[in-house]
Amino acid sequence: MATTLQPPQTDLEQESRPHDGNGSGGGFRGLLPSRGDLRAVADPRGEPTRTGIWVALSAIAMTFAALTSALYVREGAATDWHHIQLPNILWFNTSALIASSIALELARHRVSGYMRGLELSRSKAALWLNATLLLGGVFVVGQYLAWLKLRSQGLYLPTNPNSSFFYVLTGVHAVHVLGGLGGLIRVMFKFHSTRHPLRRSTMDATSYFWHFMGALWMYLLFILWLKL
Amino acid sequence: MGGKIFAVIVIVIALLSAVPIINHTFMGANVAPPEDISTHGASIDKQLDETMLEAGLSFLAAQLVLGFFVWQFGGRKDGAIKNFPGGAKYLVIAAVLLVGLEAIALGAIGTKAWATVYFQAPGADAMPIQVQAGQFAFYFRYPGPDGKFGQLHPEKIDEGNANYFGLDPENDVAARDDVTSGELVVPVNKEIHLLMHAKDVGHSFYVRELRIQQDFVPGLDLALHFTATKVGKYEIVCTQLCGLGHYNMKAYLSVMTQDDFDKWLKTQDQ
Amino acid sequence: MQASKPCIATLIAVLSPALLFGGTISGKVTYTGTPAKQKVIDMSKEPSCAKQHATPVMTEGVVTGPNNALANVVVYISAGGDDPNPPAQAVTFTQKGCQYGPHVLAMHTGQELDVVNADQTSHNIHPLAKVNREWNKSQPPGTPPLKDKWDQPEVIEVKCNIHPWMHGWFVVLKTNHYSVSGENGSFTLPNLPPGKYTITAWHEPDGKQTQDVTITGNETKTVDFSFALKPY
Amino acid sequence: MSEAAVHAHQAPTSFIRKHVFSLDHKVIGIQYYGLALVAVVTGMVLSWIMRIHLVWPNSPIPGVQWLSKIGAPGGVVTPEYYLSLMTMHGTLMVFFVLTNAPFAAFGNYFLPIQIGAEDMAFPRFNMMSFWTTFVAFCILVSAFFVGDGPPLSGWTAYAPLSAVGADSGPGEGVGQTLWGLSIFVFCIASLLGSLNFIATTLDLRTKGMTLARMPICTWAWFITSCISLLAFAVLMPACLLLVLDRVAGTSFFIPSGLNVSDHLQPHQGGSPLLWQHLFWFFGHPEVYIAILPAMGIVSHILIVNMRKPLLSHKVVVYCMMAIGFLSYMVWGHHMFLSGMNPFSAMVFSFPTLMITIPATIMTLIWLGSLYGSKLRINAASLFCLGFISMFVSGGVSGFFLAQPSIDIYLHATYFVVGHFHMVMGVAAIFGVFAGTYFWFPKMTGRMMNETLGRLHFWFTFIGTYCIFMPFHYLGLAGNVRRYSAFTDDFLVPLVPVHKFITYAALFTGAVQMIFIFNLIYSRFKGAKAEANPWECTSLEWSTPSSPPPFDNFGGQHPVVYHDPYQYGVKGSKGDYVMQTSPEKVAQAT
Repeated sequence: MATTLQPPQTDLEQESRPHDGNGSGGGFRGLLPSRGDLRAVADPRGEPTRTGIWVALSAIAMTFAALTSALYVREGAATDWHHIQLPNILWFNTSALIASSIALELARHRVSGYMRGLELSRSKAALWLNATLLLGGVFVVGQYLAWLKLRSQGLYLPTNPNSSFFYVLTGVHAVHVLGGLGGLIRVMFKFHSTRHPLRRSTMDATSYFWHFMGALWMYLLFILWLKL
Repeated sequence: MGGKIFAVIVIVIALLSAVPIINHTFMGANVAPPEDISTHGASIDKQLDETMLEAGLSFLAAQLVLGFFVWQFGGRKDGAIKNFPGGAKYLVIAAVLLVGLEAIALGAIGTKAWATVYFQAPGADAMPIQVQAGQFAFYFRYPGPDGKFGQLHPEKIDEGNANYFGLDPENDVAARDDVTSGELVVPVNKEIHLLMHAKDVGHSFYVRELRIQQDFVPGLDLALHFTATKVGKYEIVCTQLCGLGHYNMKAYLSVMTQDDFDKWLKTQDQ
Repeated sequence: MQASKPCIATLIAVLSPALLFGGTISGKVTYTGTPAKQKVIDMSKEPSCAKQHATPVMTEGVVTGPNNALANVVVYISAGGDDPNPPAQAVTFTQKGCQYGPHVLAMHTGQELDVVNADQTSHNIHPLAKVNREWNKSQPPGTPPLKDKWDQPEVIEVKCNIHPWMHGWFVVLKTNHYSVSGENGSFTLPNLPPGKYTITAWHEPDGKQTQDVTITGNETKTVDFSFALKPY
Repeated sequence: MSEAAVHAHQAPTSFIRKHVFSLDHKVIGIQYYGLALVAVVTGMVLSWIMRIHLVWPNSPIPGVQWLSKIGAPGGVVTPEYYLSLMTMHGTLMVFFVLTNAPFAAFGNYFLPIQIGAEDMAFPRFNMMSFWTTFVAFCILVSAFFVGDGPPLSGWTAYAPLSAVGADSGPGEGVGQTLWGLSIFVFCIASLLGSLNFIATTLDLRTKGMTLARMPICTWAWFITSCISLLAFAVLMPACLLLVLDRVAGTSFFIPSGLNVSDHLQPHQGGSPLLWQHLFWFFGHPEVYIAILPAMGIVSHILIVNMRKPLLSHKVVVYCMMAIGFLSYMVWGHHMFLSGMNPFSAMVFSFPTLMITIPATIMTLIWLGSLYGSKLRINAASLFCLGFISMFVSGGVSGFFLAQPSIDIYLHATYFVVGHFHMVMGVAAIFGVFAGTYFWFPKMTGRMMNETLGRLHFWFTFIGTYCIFMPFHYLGLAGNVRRYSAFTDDFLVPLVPVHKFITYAALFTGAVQMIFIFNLIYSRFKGAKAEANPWECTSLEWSTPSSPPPFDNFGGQHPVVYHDPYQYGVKGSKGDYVMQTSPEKVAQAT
């Protein structure tokens, strides 16, 4: 346990030891599972990953806010704003992404249950994680198909501002989704590993990110439908 | 010791810097803003002088106080720590009141000066002249006898044959009598309505004596209006980085009497 | 007279026994119709150049001489007279008084090109090549000549970004048999070995005419070209 | 991420993991410092070439032809190469010096220690952010060696000049694309860094280290990271769009019908103002990303050397917050003359003038705190005083530029150049110097040479004033910036002033060698430093050794009992009480 560096001088009147102090003490101790039993793992207070994910999401939100304002300004300046027909597959992709979010929530429920010891087998949780991963993959592939559809209509990146913004917005979003998939794979790996225990915060952070990607996609879809 | 040296240096620097700036007469007239030859410039100059006074005083005050305190307390070993009388509270109040009021005042007066330039529409009898900025020269166009400007065709621009604007006299009658010049010639005391067009990249139109500066934005044709009140030859320079010849991008503004102007316009071949 | 230098170059370059008693093609380039009115160039932005010119400088889009002579026309052998090797010595392109000398400069592919800045101001040489590699270099006063060469035959428009009115042409050819018509519109292509030739006359920006000529032995053929010009 | 940390608290053994791809925030901080040092020397040499060229435009500068054959034939710098040098100078200085040195370098090293943490929250991200920055640096510098050389569109890269490609001039080809990529990568790095700073400050504070008990510089780094998180998140997509316009033929920033040196551009409908808005939305906060950490460092060091706390710790922190907040509402004051709706000029002018209020409050508090202090004069404190002087000088000129009406005359003149060099450049660099002299003993265990340090200060202080004060006179005369030669009639009489500036610049640059020598010399031969040479109370001086051990506190957790600045109080060790000391303090500040 933490100790002070200067041994308290007895001849001086002493402050009482602070009980507040919202820090974890910057310590990463006591996180390694005892005998590889994941149930022994507990997060300290103020787990950085929890904060970090919200900070990261705010930055991503800012990026897309910038792109949106760019869209509006560009449209204001435009004499060449031709509306484009959104590929229908986008609706399918959307449903896939929503489904994946739901699956992830179920997975998170199972995982936490397993870690709290309420549930003994990993398999159900793992199943839902796999489902999430699969649906996420379906979304990315679907987006790719949507791009192919546009290309087949002769709408390339430089064709007109609408197609430009379509590719840019969906592209940047897709990159983030791929990042989310990476996070999911990492979670599954840790869930099965004993050397690298899966921690609540990691599980939560990954799922917040994933849900945010879903919400962000809804927003983008609305913008695309409204503007392009 | 070091503290005293610092104090002296700061105070000397402050005086050396401030005096010439406050009355802008460093190295003769070269460094002062040149005489204003526009109808709106006076308000800008007034604004500049007021700001100069307030900024100069606060600059001096701060530097001198800094020097004085460092002289006083630098390297002090003995004696007790004293706190500034009144502590932070009064300083904050002072800063908010003084600077706040100063800022608001300047902002308010400045609005007037700004408004004289930008919020008045040009008069109906203002003389339209088009200026095109391109890498790396200004060219000016007068509508000619028919009072109509010819259409611009970027693809027809042929600088080697002095078709700087991309006119199409073959098919466009209005373009045939347009007068193109490399020099902005205007009659004195006549309001000029300057239509600004950028040929390639961003440029800017700056005449010190006119107290006028305005960017050219490609794809967005802006307009300016001014009245020159003094006959003479002045320099127009580009102040928006536009490429390798930026330093050399300039033209002359000649302000003439109405008669001279009419003569000049006749001599221009069309 | 602007064309004389390349002609001498040609002579030296293609000196070989066969040509000592070769044929010659000469003629005159004229125009019909009204040539475009040339405009006065306003150099006020570059005083150091402006003060070099006593009389106002005119654009050189169409330069004509007495009785409809048309200058700055490049007449060259476009078929039958290709030379594999460029002449040894370089052609020079001079910037003086913010003008190019010569206005039209013909040269052989791979021939050394010297660009000289004789002014007190920085110039910027920007050949708008499409087949060859386009380049854009500045040349401060007093710096050594820029050296370059062109690999592919092409008509290249040359401009100076710093002084937009400056305008010239590089005509890069596969042959050493070329001549640029002077004020009097005349040109000569000497030392032609016997054979069938296609003669092409080019006038800026894109006027082109060709005629076929057959040279048998040591004779002189006359070929005239006439360009129809429009006022606009 | 956190698992990395699980393993991070065992010190690495291999050289690579220790010194190159280290997860240790202290090593990473020093790496950032080294990168900034390389960048600042490069940028300084570039400015030398520019200054010499400006006053002797047509005379060869020895050695420059070696830098670029086309750019400087025979050593005579061509107009476009002058602009290339200027662009690289600006980009290097703003991004790789002013953003890295005061924020990333010192922040990385001292923020975790000052809050009693073992390391950053995400050590792996931390390492990534440095090496990404390094990649960005390499991409940028590579522009010197490809195609026609570096871009010439300035560090603001205004479209369409920066967007239409090689037609708009040499360097606008590959060079400009590399610039865009470099800045894009730099944004990613800064985002990772800021994320780390924020999470660390919020979550890794040790027992008793409440937000109110954080030292001012920790606050400054924290606020700065919040600013840069949002700022770079906007610049990143902007760079993406710019690069797409260049390489993919899109038209985000390029309008229709542009004829650039006889090439009709195949773009249509884009908006050049869009780039300016996106860029300056980042660009103005960037100014505070550079200056806020310096303010924090200076306040911290000043307090230590005054042996008394500031008149108000809280007010200073609030002022920094206010500045950070306002910095997002003023970007338009860079665009008064850019053809925005003239009404918006006033909308932007007002908050700009308002920013002077917190700035003035801070200045007054620094000055007021000097009163009645026992100011110790040493290299560190001298640079702090120099900072205040510079900050005032550069600040008041902001008063002029904040007003659109005066901006009509002064916009894009040397007045602006003088303004931002003083308030953003020199002031921030002074903060870095102060921090270096102050923290060197902690970072290396040795003291820097005091005599050389003072010499360095006197020369630098006088020199920088000689360089940048005259800029204001030139600006008042309407001397336009970014000119590679002064051919205009009204500029010719100003050349003597430029000569004076050039001499001053050469001198000031040369004396920086004293500093670099001092760094190297003291690193190996400097006097051994005691545990707490400045008698400073904050946590970085409670570490068991200098430099601190891998986990900063030797496997223990410090516990904080006090506000950071307990000076001028009766303590067991003289006139101060360590934050970690449990003894009771009579009057708390």
